[in-house]
Parts: sequence; structure tokens; C-alpha cells
Amino acid sequence: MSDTAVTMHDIVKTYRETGRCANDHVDLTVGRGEILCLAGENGAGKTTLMKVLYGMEKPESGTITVMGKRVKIDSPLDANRLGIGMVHQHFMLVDEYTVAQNVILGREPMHNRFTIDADAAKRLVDEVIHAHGFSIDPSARVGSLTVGQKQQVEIVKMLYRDVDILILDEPTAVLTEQETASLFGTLRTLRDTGKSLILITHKLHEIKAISDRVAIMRQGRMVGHYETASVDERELAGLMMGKSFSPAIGKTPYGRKQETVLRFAQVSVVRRNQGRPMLKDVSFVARTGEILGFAGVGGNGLGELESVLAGTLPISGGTITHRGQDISKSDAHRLRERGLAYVPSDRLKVGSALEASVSENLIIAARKRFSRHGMMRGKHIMQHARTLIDTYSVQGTADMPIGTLSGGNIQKVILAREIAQYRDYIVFSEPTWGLDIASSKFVHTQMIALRDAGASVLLLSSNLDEILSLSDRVLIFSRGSIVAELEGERLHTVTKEEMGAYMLGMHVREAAHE
Amino acid sequence: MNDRMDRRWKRFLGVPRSALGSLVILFIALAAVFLLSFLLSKTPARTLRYFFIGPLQNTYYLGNMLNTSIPLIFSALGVSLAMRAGSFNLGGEGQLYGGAFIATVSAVAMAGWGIAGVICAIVLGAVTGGVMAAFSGYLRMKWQTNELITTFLLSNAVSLVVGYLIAGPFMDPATNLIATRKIPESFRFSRILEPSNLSSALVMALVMTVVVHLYLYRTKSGYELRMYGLNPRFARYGGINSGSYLVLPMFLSGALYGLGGAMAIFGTYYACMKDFSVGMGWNALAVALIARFRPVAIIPAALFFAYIESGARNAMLHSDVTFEIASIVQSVVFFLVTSSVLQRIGTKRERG
Amino acid sequence: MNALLHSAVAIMTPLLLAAMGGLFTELSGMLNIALEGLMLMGAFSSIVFTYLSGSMIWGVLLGIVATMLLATLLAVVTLNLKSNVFITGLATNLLASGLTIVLSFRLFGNKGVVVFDRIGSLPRWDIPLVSDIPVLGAMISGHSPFVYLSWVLLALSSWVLYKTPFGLRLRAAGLHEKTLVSLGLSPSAYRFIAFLVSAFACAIAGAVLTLNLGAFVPNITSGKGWIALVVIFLGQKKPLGLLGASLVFGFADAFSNYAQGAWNVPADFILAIPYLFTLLAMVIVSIHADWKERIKR
Amino acid sequence: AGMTEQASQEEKPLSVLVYITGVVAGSPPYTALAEGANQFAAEHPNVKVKIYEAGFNQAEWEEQLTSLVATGEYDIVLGSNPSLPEIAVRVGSKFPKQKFVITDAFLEGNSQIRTYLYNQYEQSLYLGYLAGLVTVSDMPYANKALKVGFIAAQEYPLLNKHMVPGFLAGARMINPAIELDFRVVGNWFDANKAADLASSMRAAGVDVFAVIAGGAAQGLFRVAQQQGAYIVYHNDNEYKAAPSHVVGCGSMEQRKLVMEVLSDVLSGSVAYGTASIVGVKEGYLGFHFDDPAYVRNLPQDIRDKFEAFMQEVREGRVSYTLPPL
Ligand SMILES: Nc1ncnc2c1ncn2[C@@H]1O[C@H](COP(=O)(O)OP(=O)(O)OP(=O)(O)O)[C@@H](O)[C@H]1O
Ligand SMILES: Nc1ncnc2c1ncn2[C@@H]1O[C@H](COP(=O)(O)OP(=O)(O)OP(=O)(O)O)[C@@H](O)[C@H]1O
Ligand SMILES: [Mg+2]
Ligand SMILES: [Mg+2]
Repeated sequence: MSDTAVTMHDIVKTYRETGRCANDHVDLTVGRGEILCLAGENGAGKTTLMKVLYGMEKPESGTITVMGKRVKIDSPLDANRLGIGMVHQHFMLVDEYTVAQNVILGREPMHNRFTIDADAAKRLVDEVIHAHGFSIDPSARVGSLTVGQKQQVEIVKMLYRDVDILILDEPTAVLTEQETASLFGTLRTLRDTGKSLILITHKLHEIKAISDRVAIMRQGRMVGHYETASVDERELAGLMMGKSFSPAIGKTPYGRKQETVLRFAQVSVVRRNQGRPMLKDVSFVARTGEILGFAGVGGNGLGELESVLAGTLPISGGTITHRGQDISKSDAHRLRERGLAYVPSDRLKVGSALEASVSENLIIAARKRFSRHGMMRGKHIMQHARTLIDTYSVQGTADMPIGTLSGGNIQKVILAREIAQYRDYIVFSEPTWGLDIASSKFVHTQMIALRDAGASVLLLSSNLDEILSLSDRVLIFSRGSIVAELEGERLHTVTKEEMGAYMLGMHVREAAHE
Repeated sequence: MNDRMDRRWKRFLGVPRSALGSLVILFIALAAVFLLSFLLSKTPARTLRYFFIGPLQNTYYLGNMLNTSIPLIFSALGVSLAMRAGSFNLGGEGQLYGGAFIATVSAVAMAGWGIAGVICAIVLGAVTGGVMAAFSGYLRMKWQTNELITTFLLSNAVSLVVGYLIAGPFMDPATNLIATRKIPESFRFSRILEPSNLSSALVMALVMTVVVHLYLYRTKSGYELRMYGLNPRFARYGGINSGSYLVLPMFLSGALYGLGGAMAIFGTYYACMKDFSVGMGWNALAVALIARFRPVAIIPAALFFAYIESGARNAMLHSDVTFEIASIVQSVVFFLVTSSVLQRIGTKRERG
Repeated sequence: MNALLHSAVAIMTPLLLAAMGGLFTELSGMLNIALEGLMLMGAFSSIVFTYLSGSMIWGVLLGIVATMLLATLLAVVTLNLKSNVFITGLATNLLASGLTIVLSFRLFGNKGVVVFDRIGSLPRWDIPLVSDIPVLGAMISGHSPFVYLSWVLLALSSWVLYKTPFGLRLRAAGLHEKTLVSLGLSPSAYRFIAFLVSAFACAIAGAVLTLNLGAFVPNITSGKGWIALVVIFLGQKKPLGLLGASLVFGFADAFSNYAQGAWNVPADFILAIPYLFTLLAMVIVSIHADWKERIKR
Repeated sequence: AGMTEQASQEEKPLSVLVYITGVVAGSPPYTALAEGANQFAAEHPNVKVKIYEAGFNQAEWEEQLTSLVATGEYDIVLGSNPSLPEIAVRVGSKFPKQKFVITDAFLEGNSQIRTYLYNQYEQSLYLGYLAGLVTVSDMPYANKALKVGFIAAQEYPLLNKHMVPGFLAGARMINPAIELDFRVVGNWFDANKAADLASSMRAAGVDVFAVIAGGAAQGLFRVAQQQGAYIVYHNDNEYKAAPSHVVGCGSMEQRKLVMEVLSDVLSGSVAYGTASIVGVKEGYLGFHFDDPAYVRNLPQDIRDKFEAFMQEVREGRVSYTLPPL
């Protein structure tokens, strides 16, 4: 019996809808008790390959060997039976159900022949949770969890099905530093117990940090498998992009005089049916020509802050002013008219209408400009779309439904739209979630360009590297209120560990000392 | 590949593809009709002849078939407008009935006004339907009350009240039909295919289809409406006033139903008879669903529906088919008509 | 007043049963408007089979089977041929109304009312202790077995929906289809069963209508299937909610029956009361639900 | 003479369209119309009959009738509905040779149309009279309350203007204090709703019911049997529907009329352009005395009083003013 857990050979998968070849004669091998990173640009075919292995997509040709045995995997059930589990890029969870319910779904512990044994379910799930040092309550409603916690639920779901081979599709994309760290801890212990893991990620340092080997895909093909130790980040980047590529971005300190654009004063948000305020006495100013970063662990109010900035969540107290005018009661409609530009964190559910064409998605906020006497000006709209598609090198055409683009390209479209329509301030929330290094770099350079053009840029991100490398000033959120503000020198000297401490609300004691 | 190429590709492959799919369904459905008539009719040959040829055999039947499609077109446009905005208007029947009633009585009242009267009456009818539907839209905007249910309930209640008004205060003493007074001669649309009932309302139906199409795909409001229907959060994010797109589309939807009712009166019946609208709401919904809420597709869908309807009617008139058998046949057609699997059979053929 | 409540409970029973069936399809993620047709099929087949078999039990059981056959057609076309559930629903209603008449003509040579003299009236059960309680007793005691059956079934269905794997998966199919798929479970399998369940419940609901009369009247359901749909939404898709919602409508209807004699108002207005009353209830419920979600100002 | 006529007619073929404005099932008058025509056809080999059910939607009646008449296949159109003449006038104007005979309707002066109007006021009057006798009686299910009931499927002119007033007037001939409890089902099918109405009316003191509700009437029969109440039925013998509770059935000799009309058509002796109001005196309305249930269900004295009254009606000695339709 060999020491490879999985061998995929000569896999070919073409999507009927798009007629696009997502996997073009791909080979993949995963050793036992190893962590393999699967990397590659957006749309390279990573998820597709994993779906094939998990029995969710049928390949036209190719063979799969698991634990030395040729196998046919027609459904996730087969995969589970073979000890293969997958954590999906987009959560596969029922928000209305509890953690326990989500975990046992499809493999319910029975009380008798008919009834689910709810207690056993809680107990079993709790065991899995503790065995791997997770921090979620089995009886909590998944809908109320943060992205990070949802991630954990997904993993627990698979561990509950005691799989030996675990696929994680971009698990860290939506996680904060701390969450990622603890996740990696878990993954290592899993590996040490002899499980094999396939981890998809776009973050080079994560590949270096966690993986034993790395497999790299490009445009549907497998570039190759490499010992992680034998390649450095620059080489990795090169392999992924097919050309030499440096993720570093040049950022010059900003000089020009700054004026206040946005001012929050004692803003708080309280929902009727829950006691603890989701935002509490939040006060800050955002100025022209600076990138203002907001850091916080999931569940600490960044989501609400985002919604408030977007005008989709009314505030319970305090005032917000834009250029001196009170906009506390303004809804999204008003704010847009005042020139709000905003790249939402949830680009699929909020940032785009997937069935609508790219051109239609591009004018949502600027539709007035493209209509005369209430009639849309088709030619201008098309023209506008083509120019943006070219300048942002989006892979797609103006009248394709945007839903058929890859994640990276959808984000480019949104970016293009918002940058095209911004006037004096622009909000970015989690702008590089799930983007490959090239796209991420692209986004970051755009943000800096905006700042240098005198924009006031607000960056909400759970990615500390992003925050620290881009922001001129950082506000740290914990439990819905600002616990620290970092600027200038402090911003360069602060360590991630300190940041983490702040985010967990440590400042209180610190303040007491001074 | 550039856009022009891409659009060409759509035009040259996409359209016939879907059309062929529909043809396959049509074929299967008609095969089913064939089978049924052999099962249920003692004179299948005669039955089939009248079912298929009947509606087309002479100007009279042809005209009447076209005529039945008129209110269907208006109403189906109504359904589609609401659907496009993500609202479900299940109260079409009452809106059509109410609109027709108001249009009729106001036409009678404004007998002297000439052309102005016609327009006023029809507009009033449309507004009536619109307000009924908009009310449900308002409830949803205000408190997320499920419009699917409120439209349905309101429609039922209104139908009863209108029924009373027709049989009571507004009943025409000169007739034994349970109907209002007839609208003035001068108000009635001209017949365009004697001896059939087909009236110039057909033209308006076609015009209205184009108007709705243009509204949806060429105007700013139409664009906002569609975006809201596709993804309300996105529309809101983009600064579209979400509240108004819960009410406006419903109003337009109801108004189109009301128009459909008014057209039936001014083009065909001339008086609002008790319960004349029974079933029209559902049929319109069927048509809209067959057309997948695409305005332009509604015309063929409505014609198809009217054809099946009058085919069944013809078989009843001239063969031994009874209405219950006719309804069985119709049901079989509906079972198949939206099947996307059967659709694909067509597209596959087209591919290979 | 007692009589009013009593007849309210009697009126609500077929609605409750049909809504119960509809709840399964609704929770599995499909708007099932075929309740009307399934109910009609059940009404016809169950009394015919009762007549043929001479036993009410067998009649209802066979009636259920017949109705499930119709539901199978509906399910296959909707799920396997992937047709629009709304149109197939309309088609089912159309088919049921035609089929029942054709069958009744083939079987009894009569397209109209078919009276089955052999079928006696339904027994009335008095609940020993309950019947002594002042108002409640009059309300819930002395009904036909179907009334109590409907309550048992309600309890049963809430158990199935919330305590069994089937229920957990069925609701997941409605809440987040992809999750089921990602676990290798087929949503449409659960929807198929949901269709059969609603056929089961609708068949009994229909049986109530005909066995209560000992006769079949064409279109005897006369819109009750649609009201059942309303009940589902008014009941916020929860078993107990259905109970309340159907009672609301049952009471409104019973009241309008009484009001026709008491008030000097055109009958049609009074006939509209149940709809308006339910509409009002619908609004109140939604206002309440909405209030809880609001942000404090 | 009759013999020779018969013989001469057998040669002449005749095709008859029976145009039902609704559906036959559940409606005594339509059933009688259809059966009368069929029976006539059975007796006369060269007479063909087509029964066409046009459904309940009045809006569609004219178009369908036109389509049928346009075929030119039918020598005569038979129908039975108050609103049919005006439709026949319009259709007839397009097809001047077409002839219509319409019962239950009244129209004079159109040379293509012959109408007979049943005096439904009269029938309701004597049925009401019987109901009055019963409600004041001490029969087992009769109560002290002076209240009779009327359940209708829907409201329409003939019902509102002739049947209901006639019924009440008849009852009040027994005791002017008698009240009428009139309720509407809302459609012709919902028998359970009719049952609910019936028991609610019974609770309100009604002990004798009249009913014009098609299939929904089934609900009343059931309640009468289960809770005990009496029924007087219009236009047909329905004693069997609730054997010991239906105390009287009016008769409407539609079948007889149709067969006479058809033989007139054969003999070409139809007086088109004229209209007749036919009632008890003419022998087209009456009462099913002959049924054993009638004798069994009603005590001698009530029957005597009622039969005496019917005799007066027959002799036209009961005076009333027929309200305009
Ligand atoms: N369901 C689908 N239907 C049609 N095309 C698809 C589908 N899913 C993916 N594709 C296409 O297949 C290609 C590979 O997609 P895939 O999701 O595997 O890429 P990926 O490597 O996971 O990208 P990312 O890093 O953004 O997740 C892309 O071009 C994508 O557009
Ligand atoms: N599966 C997902 N994919 C993409 N975006 C998501 C997903 N789940 C949540 N989000 C978005 O990510 C953002 C971060 O939300 P998260 O729940 O992680 O913590 P948060 O920012 O503090 O918000 P909250 O306080 O509401 O939990 C939110 O705006 C949310 O809309
Ligand atoms: Mg992917
Ligand atoms: Mg009495």
C-alpha cells in the first residue's frame, strides 16, 4: 500500500454552460499525513478540481485513486464514504439551524428508529469542537455567527464525518490573523494525526507557513507540484502568474493639506431584540488624502459600521456629518447622491446582480448620468462598459451576465464602477477577499492611486497585512467600539501581536496604567 | 471576443435554439391531445379536426381566437411587470373585474363626453386595478406583509362587492342578464374582422406590449425595476429607492389588469357582466409563466393559449367533447408547456 | 356564541388539514397551489371508495392512494421534467375538476351531485371531561372524528418536521438547497415526498367535505385549497400557527354565516368578511413581526 | 287526424339544439329540458338532438350560440333562461332563418322567438303557503317561532323579484307575522357552506326551508335529516333527497312543455313572436301530490288546507300582483 492518499490523473472537466475547459488534463497527488496547498490565479480551476474529487462535478475523463484503490466518486456521499471531506469556498450552511443541526445534517444520531437524539447530537458535536480546540457553541444559531465561526462549523461538519482527507477551499480568505493562526494550529494537529489536507489559498505567506508541498494551477492546467521549502514567495508568485511578479506595492507618505470629509460623533446602533449595542459611541473623522483603516475581529461591529456607512442600517444615536452637513438620517439613496462610493464585502449578495449583464452592473450608481428624460442611453452605457472593461482588463464582455465571471473579475467590475463614480470619499470593505495576488495588488495600487488623487479612503478589513501596509491611520474595533487609534510612528512599530491584543479589548487595562 | 460578435452569436444561435425547444414542447403537447381525444371522444377524427383546424377554419373563429388573446396579453403583461420587480400579484382576477366595472360605469356616466369620456373611463378602470394592487405593495413596503396573499384576499373580497354592485345598484333594468348598462355606442371599439368579435383593442394590446418592453429595457425606471427584482440588496446598495419599487410595479401590474378588463368591455362585451372575469386571472398567469415574463414572448404565448382554449371550445361546439374533457386536455398541455427538460431536448438537437 | 365557536372548529378542519399538507411542500421550498385540486380529488375518490368498500376507513385510505397518484404526476412533471411549479399546480387543479366529473359520469352516469344513500352520517364524538368545560367544551367537543384526527396529524407533522432527520433535511431543502447538495442529498427527493405528504393531507381534507354530506358535488372544494394556502402564510409556516390561522378563518366564516341572518346587509358584503378579516389578521401579524426587527430610534 | 299528421311528420327530419345556459347536472329545469328533448327524439326517429352546455359565464353565451347557429345545422334552438331571448334577438338578427323557443323567459314581438314564462311567483306562493302551514303547526320538527327560511346559491333577478317575495307572501297568508330568513351560499357547489348556513338558520328558529342552490342544496338535505327540519322544494320531485323531511315539491312541467313545443315545431304550428305566462291554471306548474312521502310526512289537516288552496290557485281565485322582472 502506497503512502499517497489521493492520486488524480488526467482529469478533464468542461462546463457545458460556458463551454469553458476548467480542468485540462490535470494531475494531482496528495501524500498521507501531508498538507498540500493548491494555488493559482482566480479561475485557474482549483475549485473545479476539488469538486471533482468531492463528487460534485463529473469529469469527462480522468481517473482517481484513493488510498491505492481506483475509485468512482459520483456524489459527496461516495466521497464521505471514502473518507474525503470538503469545506467549500462559499459556506454550505443553513443559517436558521443551530451549529449542531448543521453538523449532523445528513448523519443524524438517532434516539430510536425515527427520532433524532438531540442531546447526543450536541454531545458529539461538542466533543469534536473540544477535541480540536474550537470555540463555538453547538446550540448557537449559525446565522448569528461571524464568518470565522462559520468557517469552524464547516470544518467541524467534516471532522464529525471523520474524514481522512480534508479539502479546504480558501478557508482563510474571510478570516482574521488570529482566526487563521488558530485554524492553522488545528490543521497541523490534524496532519499529525495522519490526515491529509488540501488547502486552497491565495496568500503566499500562508503557503509557506502551513504546507509541506504546493501544487500550482494556471488557466486550467497543472503547472506542477513543489516542495514548499524549495521555493520562495517570489518564485511561487512567478509560477502562479506565469511571469516574474512582485506582490510588493510602492506607497509614498502623503503630504498635501487634509480636510475633513466624514465625521462620526457618538454613533451607536442598538437592535430592539438584543441588549448589547452593535456599535457604541463610535467617533472618528475621515480626511482627504488618507487611507483610514478599520481593524477588528469578526463580530465586533465592522459589519454594522459597513452597513451604516452604506446607509443601509439606521443608527440609534449620535450624528454623522459629511462635509459639515448632517447625514445621520440619510439612506443609501441620499448618500449615493452625495457621492458615496463603496466596495461592499459581500460582492455577490450586495455588490452585484448576478443575472444582469456587466454593463448593467456598471451603471447602478451612476444611472442618472446614463439616462436622458428617463430614457437609458444604450450607446453610452455600452461605450462606458467597454472602456472600463479595457482599463481594468476584466476578462469578459459587456453583455455577459456578471455571474458568469470569476470572483476576481467580478471584484474588478465592482471596483471599476465605484472608482468611476466616487467624488470625495470611498469605502472598501474586505476588498481582496478571495482575490489572487495579482488582483489583490491591482486593488491595492488603485486604492493608493485614489488616495494620492486626494480621495478619503476608508478601508474595513479583517486582513491585518492589508490594513498595516495600506493605512495612514488605523482604528481598532472591539465589541462595537473603538479601542485604539494608531498613527504615524506607532503604526510602523506596532506588532501583529499587539494589534491582536487591542482587538480583544486589552486596551482597557493599558489605559488604566497610563 | 468583442460585444458585437457576441450579440450576433446570441441572435443567430440563441433565438432559434429556444424557439426550437418550444417547438418540441408544442409537438409533445399536441401528441398528448391526439392520444386523449382517442381515449375520451367517440368521434376522435372529428374532434381532432375541430380542435386543431377549428380555430383557424374561418375568419369568425380566427377573429374570436385573436380576440380572446387580447385581455390575456394585457393581464400577462401585468403579471410580468410585478414579477420582474420580484413581487407576486395573485389578485389579477379582482383587479381585472374591478377595473372593468369602474371603466364601464364611468363610461355610462360620461356618455356625453365623446372621445374624452372613452379615455377617462379607461384610465379610471386602469387606476382602479392599479390602486388595488398598489395597496398590497404598500403593505409589503411598510411591514413586509406577503403580497402574494394580500392581493389574493383583496381580489376575492372585491370580486364579491363588485358582483353585488352589478346585480344591485348598477344593474341594467332593460336586461335579464346580470349586467350593468351598456356603454354608449360611440365609445365602443370598432370591429376589425367581421363577423368575429375581434376589435381594434388588438392593436392596443400589441402597442402596450411594445410599450412595456421599452419601459423595462429602455427607461431608467424600468432598469431600476429590473435591478430591484434581480437583487433588492444590490438595488438598495446602488441607491435605488427600494420602497417605491415595491409599490410602483404593483400599481402598474394592477393597472394593466384593469386595462385588460376595460378592453374586454370596450372591445367585446360593452357591459360589465357578473363574474365575466372568472378564470382570466389564472390564465393570464399561465401565459406570463409560459413567456417567462418576457413582454415580447407574451404575444406568442397568449396566442398559443387562446388557440388551445378555442380549439377545445370548437371541439365542444362541433363534436362530442364536453367542457370537463376539454379541461383535461388543457391541463395536459399546461403540465408540459414549461418543462425546461423538454426545452433542452430541442436545444440538444439544435446543437448536434 | 358556543354554536359559533363549534361551527368555527368544524369549518377550520378541512382548511387545517390541507394547510398541513401544503406546509410540507412550502417548507421544502415550493409554492404548492395544487392543494385545491388534490383536495377535490381526495373528496371524490374517498367517498367513492367508501361507497364501494362499504367502509369509511378503507374509503379514506384508498382515497389517499388515488390522490397520491395525482400528486405523483404533479411531482414527476415538476421535479423530473423541471416544469414551473405554479403552472403544473394550475394544471393539477384543472385536471382534478375535469377528471372527477368524467369519472363520476363513467361510474354513475351522472355529472352532477352523486348521493350515496348507503353512507350514513359521520359519528359525533363527545369528549368526556372536556365537554363539561363552559366555552371550550362546546367548542371542541361533539365533532366528527376527522376534527380530532386533524389535531393528531398536526402534532404528528410538527414532530416529523422538527424531530426527525426527514424533517431536518426537508426544511434544509427549503432554506439552503446547496447545503443538501454539498452533503450528497437530493433536495428534489425530499420535495417529491413533500408532494405526497400534501396529497395525503389534502385527501383527508377532501374526505371531510364529502363524507360529511354523504354525497359528492362537483367543485365541492370551491376555493378552500386557496384559503389553505393563505392559512399557511398567515400561520407563519409553523404548525401551531396553522392551527391559529385556520381558526381565525373558520371563525370569520362561521360569523359571516350567522351575520347573514342577523344583519340587514347585502349578502355579498357579508360573504367578503372572511377575506377582509383574514387580510386584517395578515397585516397585524406582519406588523408585529416587523416591529421586533426594527432598530431603536 | 292525429294519425295522419303523425305519419306525414315522420318524413320530415328535424335537428334540435338544446342550449343549456349553465350545466345540466344539478339543475331540475335544465335536466327536464334535456330529457324532454331526448325523449322526443327517441319517439321520433328522424329527430336529432344536440345538448350543449355553455357554462355559467354569461359573457360567453352569445359567442357560443352564434357559433352553433352559424353552422346552420339546427332547425330549432331550445333554451331556458330569462336572459336568453335578448341574446337570441342579437344572434337571430345575423341569421334571420333561425328559430328559437325559450322557456322561463318572456319576450313578445320577435318573429323568430317564442317564449314561455313559468309563473315562478305563483309556485313560490303556494310553496310558501305550505311552509307557513308547517311552521305554525305542531309537527315534530316544527317550532313556535314564526320563521321560514330560503337558501339561494346566488342572487339573480327572477329569484329576487319573483321567488323570494312569492314565498314570503304565501307564508304570510297563513300568518302575517311570519318572517323570512334569506341567506346566500355564494356559489352553486359549496354544499358544506349551505349546511353551515342551514344549521345556523335552524338555530335562529327556522323550521321550514326553501332552496334554490343546485348542488349546494345537498347541505340542506343533510342538515334537515341530522337536526330535524322541513323542506319545500321547487320545480322537481325531490322527496327522496331527504325522505322524511321534504314535505312538498313543486312541479314544473318543463319536460311536457318541451315535447309539446317540439311536436308543434314538427307540425309547424309554433306561434313565433308570442309569449305566454304559464302557471298552475295552464297546467305547467303544479305540485307532486302523488308521492307517498307527501302523504306520509304531512298530517291530514295540513294536506287538506293546502290542497284546498291549490284548488283556488288552479281556479285563479287567489289574487296577487305579479311583480315586473
Ligand atoms: N458552475 C459553473 N458554470 C460555468 N462555469 C464555471 C462554473 N464554475 C466555474 N466556472 C468557470 O470555470 C473556471 C474555473 O473556475 P474555478 O472556480 O474552479 O476557479 P478557481 O481556481 O476556484 O478560482 P478562484 O480562485 O476565484 O476560486 C472559471 O473560468 C469559471 O468561470
Ligand atoms: N460567506 C460570506 N461571504 C462573503 N461575505 C460575508 C460572508 N459572511 C459574512 N460576510 C460579510 O463579511 C462582513 C464581516 O462580517 P462578520 O460576520 O465577519 O463580522 P462583522 O464584520 O463584525 O459583522 P457582524 O458584527 O455583523 O458579525 C459582513 O459585512 C458580512 O456581510
Ligand atoms: Mg475557487
Ligand atoms: Mg315555526
